[in-house]
Amino acid sequence: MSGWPILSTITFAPLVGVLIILFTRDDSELARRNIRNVALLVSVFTFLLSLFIWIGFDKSVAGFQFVEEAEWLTGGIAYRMGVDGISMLFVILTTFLMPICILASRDAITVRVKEYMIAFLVLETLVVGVFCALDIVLFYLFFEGSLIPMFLIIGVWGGKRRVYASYKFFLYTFLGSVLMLVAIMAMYWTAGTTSIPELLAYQFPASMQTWLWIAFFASFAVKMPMWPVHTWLPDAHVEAPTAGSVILAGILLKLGGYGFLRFSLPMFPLASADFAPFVFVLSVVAIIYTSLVALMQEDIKKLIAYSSVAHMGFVTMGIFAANEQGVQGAIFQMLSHGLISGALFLCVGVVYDRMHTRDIAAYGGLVNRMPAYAAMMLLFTMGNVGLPGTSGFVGEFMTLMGVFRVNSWVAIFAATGVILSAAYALWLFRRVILGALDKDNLKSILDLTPREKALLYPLAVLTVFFGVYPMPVFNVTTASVDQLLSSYTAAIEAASSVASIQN
Amino acid sequence: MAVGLGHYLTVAAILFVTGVFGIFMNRKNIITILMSVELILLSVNLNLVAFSAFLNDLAGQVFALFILTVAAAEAAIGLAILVVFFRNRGSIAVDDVNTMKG
Amino acid sequence: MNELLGSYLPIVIFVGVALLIGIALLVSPFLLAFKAPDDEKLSAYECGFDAFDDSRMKFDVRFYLVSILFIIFDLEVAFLFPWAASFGDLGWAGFWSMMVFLGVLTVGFVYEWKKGALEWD
Amino acid sequence: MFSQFVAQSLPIVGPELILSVGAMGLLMVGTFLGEKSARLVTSLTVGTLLFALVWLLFATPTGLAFGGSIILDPFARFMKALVLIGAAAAVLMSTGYAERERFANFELPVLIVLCTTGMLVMVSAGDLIALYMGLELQSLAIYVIAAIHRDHVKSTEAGLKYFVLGALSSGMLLYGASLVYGFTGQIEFRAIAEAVAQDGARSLGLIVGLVFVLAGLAFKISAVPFHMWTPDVYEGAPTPVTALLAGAPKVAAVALLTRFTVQSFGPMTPDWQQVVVFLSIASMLFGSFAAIGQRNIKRLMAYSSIGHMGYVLVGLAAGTEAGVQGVLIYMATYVTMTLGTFALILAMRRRDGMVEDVYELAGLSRTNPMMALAMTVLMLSLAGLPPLLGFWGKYYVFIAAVGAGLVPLAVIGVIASTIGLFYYLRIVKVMWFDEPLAGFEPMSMELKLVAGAATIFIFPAYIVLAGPLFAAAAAAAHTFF
Amino acid sequence: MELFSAYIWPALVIIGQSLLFLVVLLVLIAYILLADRKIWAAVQMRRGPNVVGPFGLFQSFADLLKFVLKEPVIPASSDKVVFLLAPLVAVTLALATFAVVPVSDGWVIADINIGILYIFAISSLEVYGVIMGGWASNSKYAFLGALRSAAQMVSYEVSIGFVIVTVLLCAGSLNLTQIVLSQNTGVGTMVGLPASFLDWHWLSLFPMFVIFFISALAETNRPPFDLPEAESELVAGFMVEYGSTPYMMFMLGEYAAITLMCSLMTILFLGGWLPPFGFAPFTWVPGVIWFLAKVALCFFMFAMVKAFVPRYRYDQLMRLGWKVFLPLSLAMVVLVALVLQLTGWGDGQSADAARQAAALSW
Repeated sequence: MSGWPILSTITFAPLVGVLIILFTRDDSELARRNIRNVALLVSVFTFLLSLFIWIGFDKSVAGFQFVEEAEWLTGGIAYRMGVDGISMLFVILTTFLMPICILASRDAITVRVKEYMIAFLVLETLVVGVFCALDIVLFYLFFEGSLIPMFLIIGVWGGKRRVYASYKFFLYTFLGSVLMLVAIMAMYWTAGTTSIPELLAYQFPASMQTWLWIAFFASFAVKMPMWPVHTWLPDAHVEAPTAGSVILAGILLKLGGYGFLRFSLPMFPLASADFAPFVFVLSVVAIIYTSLVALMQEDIKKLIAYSSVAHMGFVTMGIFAANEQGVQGAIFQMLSHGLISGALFLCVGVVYDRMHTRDIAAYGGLVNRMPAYAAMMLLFTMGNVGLPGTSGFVGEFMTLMGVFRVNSWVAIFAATGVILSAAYALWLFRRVILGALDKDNLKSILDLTPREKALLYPLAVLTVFFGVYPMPVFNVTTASVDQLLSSYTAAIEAASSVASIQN
Repeated sequence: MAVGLGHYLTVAAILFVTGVFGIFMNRKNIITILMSVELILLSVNLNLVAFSAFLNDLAGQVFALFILTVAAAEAAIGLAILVVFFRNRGSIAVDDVNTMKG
Repeated sequence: MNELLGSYLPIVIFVGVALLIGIALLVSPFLLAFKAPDDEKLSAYECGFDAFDDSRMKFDVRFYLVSILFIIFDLEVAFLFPWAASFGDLGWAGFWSMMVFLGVLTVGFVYEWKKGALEWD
Repeated sequence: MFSQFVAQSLPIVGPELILSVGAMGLLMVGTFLGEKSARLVTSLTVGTLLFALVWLLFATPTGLAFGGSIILDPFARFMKALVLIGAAAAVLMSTGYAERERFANFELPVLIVLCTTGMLVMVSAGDLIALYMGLELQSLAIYVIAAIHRDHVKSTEAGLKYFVLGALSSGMLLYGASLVYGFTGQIEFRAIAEAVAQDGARSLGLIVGLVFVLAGLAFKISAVPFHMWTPDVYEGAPTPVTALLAGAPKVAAVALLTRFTVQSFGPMTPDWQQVVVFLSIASMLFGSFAAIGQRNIKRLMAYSSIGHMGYVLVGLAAGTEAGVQGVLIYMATYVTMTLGTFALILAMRRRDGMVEDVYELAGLSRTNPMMALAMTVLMLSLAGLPPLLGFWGKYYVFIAAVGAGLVPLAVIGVIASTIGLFYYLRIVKVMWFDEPLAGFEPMSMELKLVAGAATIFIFPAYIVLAGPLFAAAAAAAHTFF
Repeated sequence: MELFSAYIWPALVIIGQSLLFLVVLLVLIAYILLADRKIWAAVQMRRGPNVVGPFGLFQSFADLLKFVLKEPVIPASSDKVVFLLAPLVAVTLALATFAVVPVSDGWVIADINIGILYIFAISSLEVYGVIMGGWASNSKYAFLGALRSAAQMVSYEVSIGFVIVTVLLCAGSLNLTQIVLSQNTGVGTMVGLPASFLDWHWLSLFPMFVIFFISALAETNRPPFDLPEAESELVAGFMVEYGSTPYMMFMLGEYAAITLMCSLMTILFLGGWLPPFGFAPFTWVPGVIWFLAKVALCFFMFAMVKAFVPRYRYDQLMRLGWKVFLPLSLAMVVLVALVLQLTGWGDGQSADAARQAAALSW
């Protein structure tokens, strides 16, 4: 494994598909089918490749593995790639969700298939790149680059207010992250490097950490999204095509959480400790407020979007709890949310493809005509609520535990969010699936097609599997998280001992 | 009263300011603007020659010669463009140089 | 500095005297001449008709062209003067420098000629 | 002795000689072959410019010529290469345009060569006289070029406006130069630097002179508040001319500004830094806000270029080696993007003529996907979005500013670029989200060449090529330090 | 007392000199005018002015008196200040050029070292008098006449400039006295003859002499190039609205310019005050006599041309200036420089030039 640059291969494998598609004509139905098949094959191939990382991954090593390095640009910017326990699973989550997205778009997207597939494959490259990048500038490159294909996906194939939504999405996230760029530059001048491993080892002065933390926070908080800068998310979700929503909720939101774990916590430990209460407040507000807002929604997608914001509140809370349970739980919560919310958006896509509406009021009693669909919907709703036995439970429970050790009040308020989420999720389920099938146009609705089953069943299996047996995840993450936390505590203690000496 | 460097510079500055005002305050005729430009260049030459004399250094005068040449070429080109503009627009009033806005 | 100004002083005085003579000539008829004012005398000469419009009318663009060409060539001459005066000291480098300069101007001249800028038809 | 002096100097000005002799030769070819020779002269012009480029890169020694009036150092070589590329591409793009718009004349390429000669002198200027001569050779040619469409009221008006304001700026620059000369007693940049390094020399007069020179140069790069001419000239001038205006002259002026500030006023960095910072902030913000309402794409590009010059000045304001490096890299990226964009703007023609409204691009991704893709890449790169080439220009200027302690400037810069993003995105939006209009006429070969090369360089070719390019920029920036 | 000896007395001397010079000059011009009319008449087998004084010798003074007593008319539509300023400018500038003309060795008001440049500059300004007069009159004929006149004057000024450059190349100085003295040696002495009229530049630069002569005719609006005031087309050109002494001043200016051109020809090509043969008895005659004789000779040629040659058309005039004289004189500059460089004449003058350079670097 040592000689083969597997991370680069995985990152850029989708671009091969892009090249093939770029030179294919899409003027006939047959050609379009070819394009879809090429995209699917390439993404499946990428997923299979990525499994090799998991196989080859050494769980006992805390640092980066599969490291690749090549000189690139002046100013010390190099092409550095590598994964550790934190990022590795996100890579696999990405490559796993991507074929699902492409498959989900098979019938939903009929115009400009070529561009659509190109956009998705490019997006995959960029997102995998974000998780693999070991140079902070390279990271930024991929991080911001992922906006472009998403902008087009929402804007070209989205709903009625797609232009508004795509602009909002783009400008919000871009504005959030430009300050991060300035912070990166300041870090370069202070530490003299852009390499992430070296930056992780570098101790930034306390006063500087505050500013850097704020700059990075601005970027990741928008991306997460945290309250009150979450407003772009519901719009983007509602207007995006199904697969776009899946990717957005499943992967792009995780970029923010990943950023907190990769940069904010280990690089600016003092500032993180200082700002932790602030983050807790925002997280709790997000959990409670957005759950309440979700209760009010008339649009299925919007409801799920708000629930995503709430769930991300758990993640930020867990991360800044900065203890074993909190961080592990946050990572797990992100992965599980990637599966569950992705699956929920797919479920919405299923009925939307049939009825072309997302109004909750337009549905009801679907269980009568669509038993398989109702079962899936039930499973994922339960996962979303965090019912024990689903992966959602593990994440939420662990983050709450972690936070409880730091601040019990926060945990208590956050726990009310769990109850609220149960309320809106179950209410949604009741209104859409249960009850009598009394709407005329629903009477002829068909149950899941084999393709849709192929999409949802793997997700369901994984949801349950990780809910019952989360150890494969924790095995991978433990070493890296431990190292992260130990250096974090060391930094805090060092700072406080300096402070006590001065006193 | 001896005429010193300061006097030359003051005269040059006055000429310069007059030229600049001639360009900005003038609302009538573009020819006036061309003349103002020449006035500015003149003030520069005055500066250069005065400095050159007081520094006992020839470079300033050489510079002034170059400026004279270029000023002539500039006037020629300016007039040429003005003539072409006049043929298209039928006017050389400053207020008529306004087909593009925004 | 003063020597230099000194050699120009006579010129100033000379021009002053010439100016005085001119003014004397200009003023004398206003003082001496017999006058018989008449409105018709004050009208512009126009072959017996009243003037139709402003006399400062549009005129041929070639006059502009001539003036522009003149500016260019007159400057060329201005550069030739010092060169010619110090020709003996410059050697071949000085000679060729000016030849290049003249060559450039000749190119421009040929262009003008060929473009018909020198035609009065 | 004098001959020897000349003999040593001539190789250093090789590219300038090639261009000036070439210009005269081409003029004669055109004159004797008549109006029909336009196409031939254009091709030969491109050849001449490229020959000069090759000569510059491989056969021109570094050093001082004519007693320090002309300097060829790595910095000059880098900038000159950009100038030549910009000019050659602009001439190439004018080929088909001139024929279709029926104003084919051989003077345009010849004037462009003359103008380019002026730019090369500007880049290499080592004293105030060379600075002025280069600047004027460039400007005088470009005034005429802007008005080259003689029967077109907009073109002549553009030329006139450019001329009037340009002459004013030359005057201000000269006035400043005369003060700099007077208060340092030197006209050569290196000698000025030595004089300035002594504290006694920093009189008020010197600072006034410096500010005037900066103002004059700011005009040439169209930095706010000396930008008034830019939108009108961009709009009024024929499009290939605008393509020229937007590229090479800016490079030359930026090079001159950099050399003047960093080389001759390096010891006085804090004095001019404030001015440059002000120009920079004003340009960035104005460029971003004013472009939002524009419908005419050439006007839009004018505001865009104003904004870009603001970013370049961010690098200059740093006044450090990293800053100069940023300036160089920014100019390289800027020229590439501008040329590519104008190649596409030139391709915006329907059967009944050229169109310039942004909304004429509606639905381009349906009617001409490749053109839309190229335009998207270019617009996003102009906006400075990673991972496109345009991002790196901004990255290097901002990092220089941060390194020099100008963090607020960098912050304003990134915020301005976010605002700017809005109008670039609008073009992308129009092309991708809106309903298609009638398609454009097929692109001609030369436009495809320029647009394609620029786009491919912006992404993805730069990934490989940028390493050596940026290293060259770093080496060039090292010249002054 | 010191003030008097150091400032006032020299000033008075200069004023006296200037007055003397100008009065002599004006009288000279009066007789040149007369000579012009007489020669023209003689060619046409007429007698010319012959009433006032013996052989009409006082005719010009009578004319002066007449002009002074005429009623001055300023057209109602004219720009009055400029209208009156124009003749003043014309006459003052025309006279002012003479400040540097050496009529004999040392007989010069101001022996400045850039004399020829001064003359070239001031005579360039003369076109302003014409333009101002034509513009201020606010009459079509005057306006067109002024334009034509200006275009013509500037066209030929270029050729004159080149001609002067060739002379400067040979003389190596801008000082008019030096230019004259440089004609002590030349073609004649090179082949071994004693100093004579063969040394003067007219021989070595004969083509330039011809060009200068013809250009001088055009420059001064003399026939056959008198189109600007062509009586049959433009009545009297830019002077149509003028009467009384303003009109006379234009005429005076014109004749002063003619005299200047003759003087220049004398200085540049005919050896100035140098005698035609550098030995007795010619050297006994004062230089100023030779100078005046040469000027008279030149003017005689002017007058004869006026009498003989039919008027040019305007396009012919411009073509002659731009397409014949300009390239010809330009080529001659190159040729002369090349010959000088090859024969080493340039080196021979380097001492001279070095002195000049020293004088310049004040």
